[in-house]
Amino acid sequence: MSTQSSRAAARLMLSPTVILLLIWMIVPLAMTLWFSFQRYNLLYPERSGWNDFANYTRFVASPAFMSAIANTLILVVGVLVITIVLGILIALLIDQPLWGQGAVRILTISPFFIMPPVAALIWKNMFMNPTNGLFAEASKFLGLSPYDFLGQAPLASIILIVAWQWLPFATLILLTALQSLSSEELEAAEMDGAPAIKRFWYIMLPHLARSITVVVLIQTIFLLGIFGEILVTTNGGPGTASTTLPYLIYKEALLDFDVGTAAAGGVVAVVLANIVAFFAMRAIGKNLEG
Amino acid sequence: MGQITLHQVRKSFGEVDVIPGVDLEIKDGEFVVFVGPSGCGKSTLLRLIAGLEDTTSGTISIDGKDATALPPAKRGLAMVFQSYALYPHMSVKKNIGFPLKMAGMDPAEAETRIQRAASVLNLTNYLDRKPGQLSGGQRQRVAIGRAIVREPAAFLFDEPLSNLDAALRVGMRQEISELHQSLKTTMVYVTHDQVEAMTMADKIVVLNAGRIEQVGSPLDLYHSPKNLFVAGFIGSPKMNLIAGPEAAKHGATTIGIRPEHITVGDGPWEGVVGLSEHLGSDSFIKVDVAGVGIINVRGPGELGVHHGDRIRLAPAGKLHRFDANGMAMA
Amino acid sequence: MGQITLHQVRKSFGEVDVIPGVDLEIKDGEFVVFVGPSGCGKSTLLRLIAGLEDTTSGTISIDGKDATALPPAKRGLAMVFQSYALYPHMSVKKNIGFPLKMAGMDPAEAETRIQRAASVLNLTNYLDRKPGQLSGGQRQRVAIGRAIVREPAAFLFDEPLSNLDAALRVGMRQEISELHQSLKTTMVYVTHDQVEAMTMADKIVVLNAGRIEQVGSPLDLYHSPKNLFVAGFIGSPKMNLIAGPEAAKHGATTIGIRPEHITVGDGPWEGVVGLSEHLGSDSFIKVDVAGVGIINVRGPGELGVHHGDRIRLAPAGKLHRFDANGMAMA
Amino acid sequence: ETTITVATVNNGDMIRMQGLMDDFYAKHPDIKVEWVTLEENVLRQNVTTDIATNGGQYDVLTIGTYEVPIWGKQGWLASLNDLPADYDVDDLLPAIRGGLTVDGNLMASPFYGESSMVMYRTDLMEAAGLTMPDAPTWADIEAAAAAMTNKDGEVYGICLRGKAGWGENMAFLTAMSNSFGARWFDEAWKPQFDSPEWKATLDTYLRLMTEYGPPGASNNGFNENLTLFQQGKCGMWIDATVAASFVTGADSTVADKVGFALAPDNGLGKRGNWLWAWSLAIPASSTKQDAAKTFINWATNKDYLALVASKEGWANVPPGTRTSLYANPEYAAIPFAKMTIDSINSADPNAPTVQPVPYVGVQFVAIPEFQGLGTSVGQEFSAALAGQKTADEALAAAQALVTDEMTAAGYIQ
Amino acid sequence: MARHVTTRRKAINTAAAWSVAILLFFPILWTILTSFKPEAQAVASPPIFLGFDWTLQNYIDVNDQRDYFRFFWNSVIIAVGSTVLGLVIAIPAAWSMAFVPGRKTKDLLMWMLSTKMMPAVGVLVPIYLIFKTLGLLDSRIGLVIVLTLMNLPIIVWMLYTYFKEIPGEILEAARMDGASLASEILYVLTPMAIPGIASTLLLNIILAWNESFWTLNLTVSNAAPLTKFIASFSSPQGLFYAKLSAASTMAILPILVLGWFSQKQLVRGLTFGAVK
Ligand SMILES: Nc1ncnc2c1ncn2[C@@H]1O[C@H](COP(=O)(O)OP(=O)(O)OP(=O)(O)O)[C@@H](O)[C@H]1O
Ligand SMILES: Nc1ncnc2c1ncn2[C@@H]1O[C@H](COP(=O)(O)OP(=O)(O)OP(=O)(O)O)[C@@H](O)[C@H]1O
Ligand SMILES: [Mg+2]
Ligand SMILES: [Mg+2]
Repeated sequence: MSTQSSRAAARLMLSPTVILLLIWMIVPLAMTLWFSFQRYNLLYPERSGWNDFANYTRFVASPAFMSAIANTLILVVGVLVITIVLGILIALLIDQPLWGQGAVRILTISPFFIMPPVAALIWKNMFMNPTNGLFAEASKFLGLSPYDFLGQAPLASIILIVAWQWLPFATLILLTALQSLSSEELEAAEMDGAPAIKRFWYIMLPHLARSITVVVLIQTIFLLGIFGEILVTTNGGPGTASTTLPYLIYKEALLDFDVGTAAAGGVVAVVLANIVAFFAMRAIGKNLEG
Repeated sequence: MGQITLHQVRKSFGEVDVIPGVDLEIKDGEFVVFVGPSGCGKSTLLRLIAGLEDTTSGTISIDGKDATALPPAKRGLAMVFQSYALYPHMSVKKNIGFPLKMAGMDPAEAETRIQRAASVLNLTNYLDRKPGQLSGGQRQRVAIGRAIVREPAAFLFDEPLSNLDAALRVGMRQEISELHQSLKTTMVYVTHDQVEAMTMADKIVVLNAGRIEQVGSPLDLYHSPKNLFVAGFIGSPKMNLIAGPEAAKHGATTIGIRPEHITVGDGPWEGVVGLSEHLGSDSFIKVDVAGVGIINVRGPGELGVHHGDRIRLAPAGKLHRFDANGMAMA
Repeated sequence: MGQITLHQVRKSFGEVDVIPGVDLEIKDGEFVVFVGPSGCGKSTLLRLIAGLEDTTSGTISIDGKDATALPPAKRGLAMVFQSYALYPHMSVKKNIGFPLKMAGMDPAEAETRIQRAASVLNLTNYLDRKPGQLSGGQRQRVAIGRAIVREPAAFLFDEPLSNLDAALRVGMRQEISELHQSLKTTMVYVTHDQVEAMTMADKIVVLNAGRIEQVGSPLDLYHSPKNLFVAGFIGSPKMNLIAGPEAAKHGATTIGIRPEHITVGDGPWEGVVGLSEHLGSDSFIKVDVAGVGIINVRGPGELGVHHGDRIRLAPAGKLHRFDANGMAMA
Repeated sequence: ETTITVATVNNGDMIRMQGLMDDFYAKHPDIKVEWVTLEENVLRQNVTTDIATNGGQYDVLTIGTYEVPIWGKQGWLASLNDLPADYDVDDLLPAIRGGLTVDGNLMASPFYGESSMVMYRTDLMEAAGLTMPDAPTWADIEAAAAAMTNKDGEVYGICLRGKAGWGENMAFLTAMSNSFGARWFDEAWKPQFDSPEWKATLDTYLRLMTEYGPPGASNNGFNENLTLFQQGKCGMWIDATVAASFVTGADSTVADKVGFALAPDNGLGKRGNWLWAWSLAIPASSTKQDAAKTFINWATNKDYLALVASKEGWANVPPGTRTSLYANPEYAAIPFAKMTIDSINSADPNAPTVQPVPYVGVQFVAIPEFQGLGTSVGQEFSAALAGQKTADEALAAAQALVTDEMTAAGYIQ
Repeated sequence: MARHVTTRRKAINTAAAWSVAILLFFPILWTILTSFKPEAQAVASPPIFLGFDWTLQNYIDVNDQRDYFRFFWNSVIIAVGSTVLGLVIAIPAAWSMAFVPGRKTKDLLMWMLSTKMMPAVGVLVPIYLIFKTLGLLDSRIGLVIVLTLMNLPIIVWMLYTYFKEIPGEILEAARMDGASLASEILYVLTPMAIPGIASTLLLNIILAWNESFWTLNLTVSNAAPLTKFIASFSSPQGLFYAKLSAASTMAILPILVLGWFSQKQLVRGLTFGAVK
């Protein structure tokens, strides 16, 4: 397939995508980089000019910064752990013979289709609200005092909401992977004397490794940018308990309209995301080969 | 130790009777081959013995003990699957050692057993590779290795060679035969390749639509097929089966004569050569004989016969006679 | 018209020289088979002819015109792929008609051609099916049909039968031979199955590691292999190759004798039977002869010899002699 | 025909206006109005980005008292001095008008105005044997809260905003701090969170909320508290005057048991109430200023009030903008009318605090940085309410972060 | 695996799986139920599950307030438009990477994916300014462009994994049959990859439909999709649970139904080639 003409054609056909993505990446990034060294506040057109690293030092030195990084990581890792562990369990369950498998799959996949702001609104108002929410009603019914999810465990609550949205994704990928495991391999293990738990541990789990990798990769990309759910539910609080890096940038960009600092934040986020990506893709790229 | 007895074993999937009822006795140390056309129930029968399927009725006993309800792991049998079913994420060593690990065997002891199996199977140099890095024949051997280490009462093979190419198949076939000679363990082997069946088996079980057509030694089946099905199925190229007046001459509904039992030169049948293939060692020709039909003939490599030649043929070996029910006549 | 000439054709993938330099002349109407072990470059050579790969150097001319730089579509050749490469979303008719559509042929004219090809290949009843609804043999025929309609200068086949089961393979092999006899178009056919090579070819090209070892008719190669490689490769079971003092007796470094050219009974070699396989029609035995090595023997089905017997063997046919470079000696 | 794009928040009065557009089209058939209705935060983001980058996508903006002075100073808004005479600019409430005037030019026309006040349950007060004065002190409030609280019966003495945000908990707390004599900045823009006044403010707030407030208050904003109050779970609620019509409205289970009082004070001369007006303004970049002015005149004119009254009744008239409305005897009959106007009149955006300050704004500081600052400080205080920080820690953190920001922004030299 | 499963076992599985499924679906179900409640019953304590006074009033109110279909059509146009445009750009690219792979193909894919890691908030102002300059603010075209670029890496990746499963021999066969590159892609590759293209299409329609940062910030009214519709229903003056639920239901239902019907294709696509 690799004649010179086909290689030339390939380059030609690849170029629109590559060029568009390059523009999409470089132009805003370059502008962001430029802005990040400027004094630039939308609300102060008269204040402008080169600002050295002041925006960066301000952004990084802000007390919320370290906790934002920590919260971002906790959010990403938390959601990943929940979706993968529950995803595997649910996939194992759905993979069993049962009545109404199609309907079960449809119900299970549904949260994936919900707009993030709607999901956040639903959870915040109708479930987690400590006076009117269903959780509160449930605890009252059980004679417990209602738990203030968003006040007492803001990050965990957000993780719960986001995990709910992404669980179907993980479940379905893992389910498909499970179904692709050859039954002969499981039977061989059975003949070899492995009981169910060990078959899961030694045969199924390694088989799922590749799919887990994809789940981690795709989810990480989407989760690193999450802030809409935070905006709707906790506004990053109480304190900075649920402030993540994107939320911090949001605050600079759309509350302070401090474009310079927001740009600096954006650059910092890009750098951090790429560090994460570098290690993730290293590990994952290997797993995706072959 | 590895005697297996099937008594009135029946298996149906839903409505379909796949095995209508089989009685079979496999002796300790025997090499038994199940042959039959695709879909005849060979795999099903083997999986019933393995315990991977439940019998619908009937009993299976192993070494005299009823094993019908035992789970696969408890039957003391080892199985080699058609796809090998190696664990792709484990090294060869781990693959072979897996049953021992599951049995909770002491690692040092397991190690010696693995090494011994590996040296028997010429795998010592590959112990650290993953299955993906092995050739078809090597994978096959790993699968056998995984079966050997457990020192099972019997080995079950389900078309273990069908994924290999022709040359490798010959080699592996011989390796398995040699293994049987050295281990002397009972082996039950499923194939639809009759060369494999003929060369490896002590005893062949010919299956057709879930029923046993004939049980016997390879040469038994070759020389005395009990019915038309076995006659047609065993032997390559296929036996020429001739019905009509020519058969009536011999007082039968159908007569059969093997291609290698026909000589070219003189004889009662005259015909025109259709296809003629010369392999150097052998020649295969198809001759269209008026009133008899197409006759396949296998001759020596030097047979100087070509497409379009008009030649005469003579039967020069055993002639098999079958009655109207397709059963062999004395 | 379909004469293909390769002149000093070389192909390397990166650092690796897959075809170090090949000269070959394929005459119009010839049936040429490329054989050789896996990875020897058969497919690569065929794809170079087809134009699916660029040559690294050298020229390929078709019907006397330099075609080295022509794109595949312009070379007037048709190819049948190992996987058939049918278009799964098109009906049989559309599949066969696709090259005509690409050539912008008038639909009515195309229709007649499709019908003609379909009737040649017995596909008339299947024209509206999708490839997924066809058996392996039928798919094979559609692939050939797609090649035929274009009335190409030559057909290229890359192991077209290797995905079929043994019985079907024999049938399709004969169909392709018959097709060649009726169309008289040049055919270049790649296989690693030497039975196919022997039975189909006018001319066999034996390849080894990208180099041509010998070109000749099937029986030429069987009877007069030019070197050890060809001697070992052609013929099944493999020729026995014996080195050492036994060869020296005949003034050669190595001598070769085919298993079918050895008789059991009396003779100069005495040994112990290792493996013995009885197929009914033939018997294959391996005999360990002291000082000579393992000798494969093919005898008649009735050969009453078993594992462990001590027997004597005698060469009873042509003895091939090879020098220190592995070349045949006169 | 001219099409103007009008950006509004999605509160009841604005929605009602959209239902009354037939009247406008009848009078001005050559103008078509395109509505962009959004939740407050999204609206503010979109509108600010647009106006600051000169995007020119809107012709009429709904903005608050916070934006008007800032944007007016930037020259982003068109002056409304030349509205027709029937607009009657002198009829606007002075406090409101003052907040919307920059350098003598009216920059936005108030659509409705609000202050904050105490709403309380008359039945619970009665049961507790207390009466609420019309102008209570914080001590009165605390006593009443203590008396009304019955946590087992899910009745909480007081509901206040706790959700972090400059327009959420900080609106309340800044207004409250005014009555404690606290201020955001001294005249040199030095933050004052280390002052005893702020400490007293926060202590009082936290004490009220932890002892008498509902659970999970750190996420309660206007909406949450409104629902709680309507369900009868709050003894008192100090919040926007517009809430009065809701707590006495059809959705309320306690409609006939609500009393009103001025926001509390501490005897220092300032009450803890705020002042806010949602107003309509025209971006200077709009190319359809005439049509926009026609629309604004229609929407904020006295006639519009009459129109609403005729169609939906006096209770639904947008309140808090015009003196004449409160002079109208029909409107004055509404129970909360007087308390609303008194509240509005008791706030002065130009002199919001006991001590002098360099800024304008009662419950906010009209500088661009305030949205960010207010939200950050609000997060600290809401963390204190959630029990994750002590009052002192929250105040210290607030002081530090505000000092940083103000230094960076160049206010503090 | 083909062993008989007892009915009891199957019943237990069924019960467990349905419990999990209903639990996951419950928030959506509850929202839909709430949308049919009168506002007062929506916040009733204890909650009312089915025995409330069913009403369509919330839907009527919501539609009276906002012209739902305008937002709906914008959502459809933007989601479908960006996906189709993305496919048109991505199909040739995926062809190149799948059938003429180079040493850098894997890296290129990863790089494409990494362009998605840029935090949108960080580049809002630059993009906004660019859009303003180009006059793309509040235009469907503008959003189609942004969402195309946003989802392009995912589209390319998904198509790539699908194309890789198509044997190269078929394309070579087409070439031997005289097809030009364009005919090869148009007549052979694309129809063969229809299932893959369909699931790519579906997934990206869903992603585009639910995108709620750019759609909120780059539109005003002409191009405003359903995310903007929803943004106008969380009111500052009262939690209208029932109305909010009605609006939410209207915003999510089209895509939910689409998702249900195309569930099979979607699942295949979602695996990103992780499962062979
Ligand atoms: N799980 C099952 N459910 C229903 N029918 C089955 C099942 N497994 C096998 N069968 C049917 O039982 C019959 C025998 O199948 P089996 O696999 O034993 O055939 P086989 O002889 O091994 O064929 P092959 O040579 O093709 O492997 C076939 O008709 C098959 O369709
Ligand atoms: N695209 C390629 N890049 C690098 N090496 C290649 C490529 N294609 C083939 N090769 C190498 O060239 C050699 C010849 O390959 P080719 O496919 O021609 O062998 P073959 O004789 O057809 O083998 P087989 O019988 O297995 O099909 C092999 O060693 C193969 O690894
Ligand atoms: Mg089978
Ligand atoms: Mg090849």
